[in-house]
Amino acid sequence: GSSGSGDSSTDAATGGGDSGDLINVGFSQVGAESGWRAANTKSIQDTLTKDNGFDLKFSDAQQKQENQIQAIRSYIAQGVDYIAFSPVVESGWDAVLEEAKQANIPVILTDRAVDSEDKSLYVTFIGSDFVEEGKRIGEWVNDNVATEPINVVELQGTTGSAPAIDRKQGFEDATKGNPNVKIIASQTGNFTRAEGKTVMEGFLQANPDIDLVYAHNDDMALGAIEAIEAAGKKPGTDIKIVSIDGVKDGMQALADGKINYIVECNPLLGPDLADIIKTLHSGGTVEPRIVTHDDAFDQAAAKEALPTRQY
Amino acid sequence: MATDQLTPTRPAGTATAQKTPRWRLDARYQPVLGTVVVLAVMLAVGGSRYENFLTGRVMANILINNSFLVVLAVGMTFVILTGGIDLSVGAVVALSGCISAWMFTHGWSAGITIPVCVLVGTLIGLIVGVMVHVFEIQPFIATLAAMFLARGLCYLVAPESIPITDPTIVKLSQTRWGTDDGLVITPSGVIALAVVAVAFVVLHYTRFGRTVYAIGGSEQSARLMGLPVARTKVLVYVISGTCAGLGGLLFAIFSRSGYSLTGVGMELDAIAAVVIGGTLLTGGSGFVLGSVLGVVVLGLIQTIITFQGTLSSWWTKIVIGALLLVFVVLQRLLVLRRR
Amino acid sequence: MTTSPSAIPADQPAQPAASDRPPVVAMTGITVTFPGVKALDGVDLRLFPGEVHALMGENGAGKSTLIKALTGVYSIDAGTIVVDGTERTFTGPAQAQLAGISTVYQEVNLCDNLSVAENVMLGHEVRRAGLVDFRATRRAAREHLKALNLDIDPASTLSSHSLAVQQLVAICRAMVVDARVVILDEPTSSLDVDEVERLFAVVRDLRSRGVAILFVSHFLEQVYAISDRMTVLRNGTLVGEYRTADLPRVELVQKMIGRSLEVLEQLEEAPKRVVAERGDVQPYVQAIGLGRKGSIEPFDLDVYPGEVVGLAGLLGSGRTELARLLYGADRSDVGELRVDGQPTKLRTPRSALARRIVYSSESRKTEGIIGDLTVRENIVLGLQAERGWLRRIPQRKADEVVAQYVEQLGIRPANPDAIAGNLSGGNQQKVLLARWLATQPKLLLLDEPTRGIDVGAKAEIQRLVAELAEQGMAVVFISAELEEVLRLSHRIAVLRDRRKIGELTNGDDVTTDDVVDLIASGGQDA
Amino acid sequence: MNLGAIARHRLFWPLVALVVLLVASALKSPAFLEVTVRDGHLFGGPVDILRRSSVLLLVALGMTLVIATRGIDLSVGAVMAIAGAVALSQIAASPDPGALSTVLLAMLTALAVALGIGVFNGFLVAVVGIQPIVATLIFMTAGRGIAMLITGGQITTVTSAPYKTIASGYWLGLPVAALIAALIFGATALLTRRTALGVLIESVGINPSASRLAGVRARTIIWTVYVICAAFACIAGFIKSSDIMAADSNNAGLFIELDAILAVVIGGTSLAGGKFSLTGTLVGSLVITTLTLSITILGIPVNAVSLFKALVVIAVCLLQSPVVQHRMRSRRRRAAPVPVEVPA
Ligand SMILES: Nc1ncnc2c1ncn2[C@@H]1O[C@H](COP(=O)(O)OP(=O)(O)OP(=O)(O)O)[C@@H](O)[C@H]1O
Ligand SMILES: Nc1ncnc2c1ncn2[C@@H]1O[C@H](COP(=O)(O)OP(=O)(O)OP(=O)(O)O)[C@@H](O)[C@H]1O
Ligand SMILES: [Mg+2]
Ligand SMILES: [Mg+2]
Repeated sequence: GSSGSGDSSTDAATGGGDSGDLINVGFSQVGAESGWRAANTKSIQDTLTKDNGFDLKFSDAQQKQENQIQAIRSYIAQGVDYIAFSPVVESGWDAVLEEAKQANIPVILTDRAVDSEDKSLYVTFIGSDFVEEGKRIGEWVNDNVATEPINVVELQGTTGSAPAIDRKQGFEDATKGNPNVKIIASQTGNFTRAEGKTVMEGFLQANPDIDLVYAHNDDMALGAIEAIEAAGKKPGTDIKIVSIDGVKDGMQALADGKINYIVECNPLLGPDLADIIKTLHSGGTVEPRIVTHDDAFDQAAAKEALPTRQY
Repeated sequence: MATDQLTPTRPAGTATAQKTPRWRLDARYQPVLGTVVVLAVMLAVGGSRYENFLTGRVMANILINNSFLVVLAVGMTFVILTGGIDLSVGAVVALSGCISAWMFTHGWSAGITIPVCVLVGTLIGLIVGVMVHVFEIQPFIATLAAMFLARGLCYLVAPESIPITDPTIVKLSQTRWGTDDGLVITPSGVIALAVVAVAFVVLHYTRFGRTVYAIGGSEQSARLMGLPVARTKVLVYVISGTCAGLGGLLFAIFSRSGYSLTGVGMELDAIAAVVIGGTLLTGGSGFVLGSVLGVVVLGLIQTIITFQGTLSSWWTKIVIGALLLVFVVLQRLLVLRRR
Repeated sequence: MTTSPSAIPADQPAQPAASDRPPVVAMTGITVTFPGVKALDGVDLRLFPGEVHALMGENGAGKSTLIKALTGVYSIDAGTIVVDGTERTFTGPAQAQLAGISTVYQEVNLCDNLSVAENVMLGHEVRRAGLVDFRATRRAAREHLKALNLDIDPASTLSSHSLAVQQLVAICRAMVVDARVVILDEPTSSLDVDEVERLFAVVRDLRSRGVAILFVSHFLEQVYAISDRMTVLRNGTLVGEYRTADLPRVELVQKMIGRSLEVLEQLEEAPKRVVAERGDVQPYVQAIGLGRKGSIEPFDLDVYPGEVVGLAGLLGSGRTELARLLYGADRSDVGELRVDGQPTKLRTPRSALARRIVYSSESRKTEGIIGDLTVRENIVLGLQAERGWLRRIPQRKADEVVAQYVEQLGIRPANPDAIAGNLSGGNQQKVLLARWLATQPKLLLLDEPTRGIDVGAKAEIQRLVAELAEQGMAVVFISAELEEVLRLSHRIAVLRDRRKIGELTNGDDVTTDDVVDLIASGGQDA
Repeated sequence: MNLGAIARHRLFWPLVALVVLLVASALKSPAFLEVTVRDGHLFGGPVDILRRSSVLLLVALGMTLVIATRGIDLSVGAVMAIAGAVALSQIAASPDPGALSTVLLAMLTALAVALGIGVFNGFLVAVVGIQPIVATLIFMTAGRGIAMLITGGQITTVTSAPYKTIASGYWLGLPVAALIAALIFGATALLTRRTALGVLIESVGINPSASRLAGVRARTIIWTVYVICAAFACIAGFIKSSDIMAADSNNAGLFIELDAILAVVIGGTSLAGGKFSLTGTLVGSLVITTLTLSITILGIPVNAVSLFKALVVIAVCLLQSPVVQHRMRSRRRRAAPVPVEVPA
């Protein structure tokens, strides 16, 4: 792991106030629950370096909102210049964000949104649009697969999480008007490979004629591939697979023809975040919502893109 | 023999036990003392390593950020003192939060919502108590089932996170009393401290409290001694459930939202706090104030990690584990040495 | 047979016959069954105000079960319980207590994590404004303890006291409530003469105040000294109800055991042991200045093969501690121990076991019986521990060993698959004894092996110890009954205040008084 | 044996739950209970259950022994993650991931690491005297961090035919994973019941101080069970990672300790220590695995999954409870009086 603590020579004792002309940034990450998240963390840690003029304080909330709130409070107490974080949940940030506002520390949201009414609590939100991702998948399915009636099974993300809700929503919005698309089963695979496989095995036992799998992320799609192969069918051919994320293993499977279509959800937010902070620091303004550029790949595009992918 | 003068002389035929010298600390307080000592060491180390560490604001934040955990740990102390365990508290926190958020969005007033979400915890505690006492299901399993149950109800009530905009809750979450340099206390903190105070009195100065300890010492003896074992056993789960309901309310105030996935693993934090505070999981020995210290220790570990600020996700986990290890081993060694 | 008759003067019955008043408790046709055992079958019991009633029977006869059926610990399958003229079924001890029935159960049932004061007063604490007033509670506890002449710090933790003290505390607890019925299930099993005397003073006082007392003991001496009437049980059935004065001992024993036995004579007329010519045999175990800080001061002790060494002393004099050092259950911090001439460090019971030293603990509930295992598993446990886990004792060998000791010690029920924790107290003791005898030890440390054992079995165990010594085993024998120690031992080591103060060589001219004198003088002039 | 005695058996209700779940699944999806031969091996719902329960069974077996000594091991999930992480990163780094020797070496390394963790846990519990929940909580937290450290926070994916065999292979038409679990189940049963280990574990669990005085090496035994538990969790970790051919340090074995404890208790082993039943644990594992599988087959709505699980668990526990058992027995007795047996 190159993104460990070892290579960052930050002297913790100089945490407060101004240390030279470095910009103090406190970043609170959700956790490290997936490969996507690891890439996201790495991108941020690799960009906000001393060489680039940042002094990054990073903390991992272990998927707990209370830890994140605590970390943000601690950043306020330490007096950082900027706070950035990927909220675990959408709701419940008003109180701590108000504190940050009172302390005059600008807050930047990455990857996930908050649902505060008061938009002045944060400067900007940079990240993908989950509903849009689901929609793009749905549209591709409409155009490429659902030209005849198909049975779709859905592998949902963690119950109640924003990406799971939005990606389901987007897909349903896009395929609502298409009578050929029939979602015959939908279960949570918790965004993990193992559960993706388990649930897919169950689907295969219960339904003999599945045509398409819609997985909310690549990991569950990869798990589903294992299950389909174990049942003696060919993923990508007998049963088509579409998913979201575009992590390396997913792209590889796409290139190998086991997945049919992937909408990317770009984890490399580091450079964008650095740009925003630099802009703000020099007195500029930024848009309140910055949607990252997400590609979409079919099998041919994946073969082309694979050699140059960073993650 | 030279030792003669040291041996107390007593008339033959009197059964005496050796009296412990006054200056010796009662053995029961030793684990708590261990916690205090190691806590002081951690503060000293943290203060020397990090700037702004030993400030009022940071210390106040520990209570502000953990007021719900204090309440959970207090409830858990009751259960653990009887030799039981309550795994459902994390899920009950989520359920209570979800229900309060749901009620607020459906136009209920705070005057009704707040009691309801505390009572939800009471009700779950009562169900657990009945399962444990009447049906003799082991606490671990009864509370595990209650945990699934509460979590399942969460998904039904609030499949996605719901913000709370009720003015009372907003007010509660924004109020700060204290000095300008950050040494402040929130209403939640006051509630948590009040719960601690009440629990302290109940455990140490009421018959119910003493029965809790007696059951932890030996349930069979307590029953043969004619103590109200049944009532007490059900009550401790009701108390723990109520504390969890209240904890859920405090968490709702803390985060101003209800979300079905909050509090995953929070029961382990509560248990860890209680045990670090010197309470034996076998029951019968421990103090509610120790549990509060346990929460402070966990909060301090988190604080140290954020102050370090350079730990990657995995080093965070490893460091938490290592600090926990250092803590329990040191505490244990202190206790052993004093014996 | 235990204490000299002069120690406890026989009473005049307080009331001529109690039957002119209605019984405060009348149990009729009580039947209690456990899976596989009919513990009680149609038993009657009547308790009158102002009488001491003895409940008699062998180990496992059903005495404790009858008591627990009365106080609602066990539910009864048939029969009626009438208290004060109304039929009652208690659902638990709490209810029985409310109805004025105060009970000391057989095994000490207290909470050893709490203080002495709390154990005495739990549920009856002195309260002010609804809150417990600890100072007043401790004061009240001290008063109650004083009634039994127990001068211990009420604030001390119960577990820091020896079993005997705990037993007294349990009795104290029963005296706290204003009870009309007091039940004492073997309260004297670990008490010495003085404690028993004090207890009896309290019992007599209660009787004079019209309280009915149910008393269980295997010491016939005590039973005859204190009781007015008695009910005898055998194998869960009622033998009869008698006036104590009408029933001579021999007849009582016969009624309990069901056949006439010479046990009494055997117990009373056993010849004194004398030290045989040792020749140049070396002691099997030799302690030289062995001691442990805070537990027992350095002592010297030799135990020769074929010899029984008795340990005499009052409660808490350190006999148990001494034995534990010899077994390695506690580690010594000074002195030397030689086993068979070899200097040895005993770090764990296992290392003692490897040198064929075994120790049967005085508290069988916490340190002896493995409650949920069967009788068979309990008996072979010692053997198995010695062989290690890998080489399991073959089923057939285990069965043989178990059958032999079940027969020899008269363990009842004679079912190797019975759960040991369900056995009656006395039978559990026999199982423990069997465990140690099965390992064929060279040194047997017996701490109160006859506690709670009925007359027949006690005679049997004493005979066994004597026989084992004759066959060359070294035995250290601890008992609260001086008579018993005197009868069995070749030599007697006397302890006081956790210090060995002297040693007596047994002989025809040695009496219990000599030992008592030695203890009283503190060894100064011995 | 008569019907009443069967109904009174402590595994009766768990078995009923198992059958009910299977029948419900079969009603919903009639093909579920069909076992067919496909590609030369058995295929179908029951085979799937066997294969899938292997992971839980292995973890629960170790947990049974730990629980029998009055302990508990929360670190099993983390050990699974570490096992997968060590084995797969070693295989991934080797020049020849497909070679049997590479795979074996990688597995041995992982096993050694797992044993180390077991020794550590056992040391904390048996020697230092820390309460098991807290002692193992340390590795529950730190272990996952270590696993992520090994994989650099990524999910390590490999292609290695021998390794894939562990979870997906078949031997004699049966899933290899199930065979491994069966083998270890048998070995554990032999180890505990043919030697005296089982009885000694029980005696330590029932009364530690009495056991010590009886000469039993209580400390060594407690230490040993934690090592065994870690070793079994490690093998479970192999199966889990082989199942997806990836080491997912974050999610491998997440919350499996709770399922394992549940399986042990449903199987009739008390958390208070003492008597344990390996067969019970087997049944418990099957019930829980079937429960998870049937959720998908029955098409339980996503939001109700937790509730469904809770209701099944509560139902089984209530039916198993002594009170309900007693009630039912006396009801039955009253309904049909049993004739008094006359000794011949
Ligand atoms: N909980 C139980 N389960 C099964 N059998 C039991 C139980 N309690 C007692 N027994 C059995 O009931 C019988 C009577 O036991 P009890 O304890 O009443 O004897 P006791 O007369 O008090 O003997 P002792 O003098 O040894 O104390 C014994 O055979 C015992 O094994
Ligand atoms: N765990 C302990 N902690 C502190 N003191 C103890 C402990 N166990 C025993 N004692 C004390 O040590 C002294 C010696 O007790 P011990 O049990 O050896 O006496 P004993 O001669 O065997 O008497 P008994 O007839 O009561 O068995 C007693 O005063 C007792 O209160
Ligand atoms: Mg008895
Ligand atoms: Mg003693």
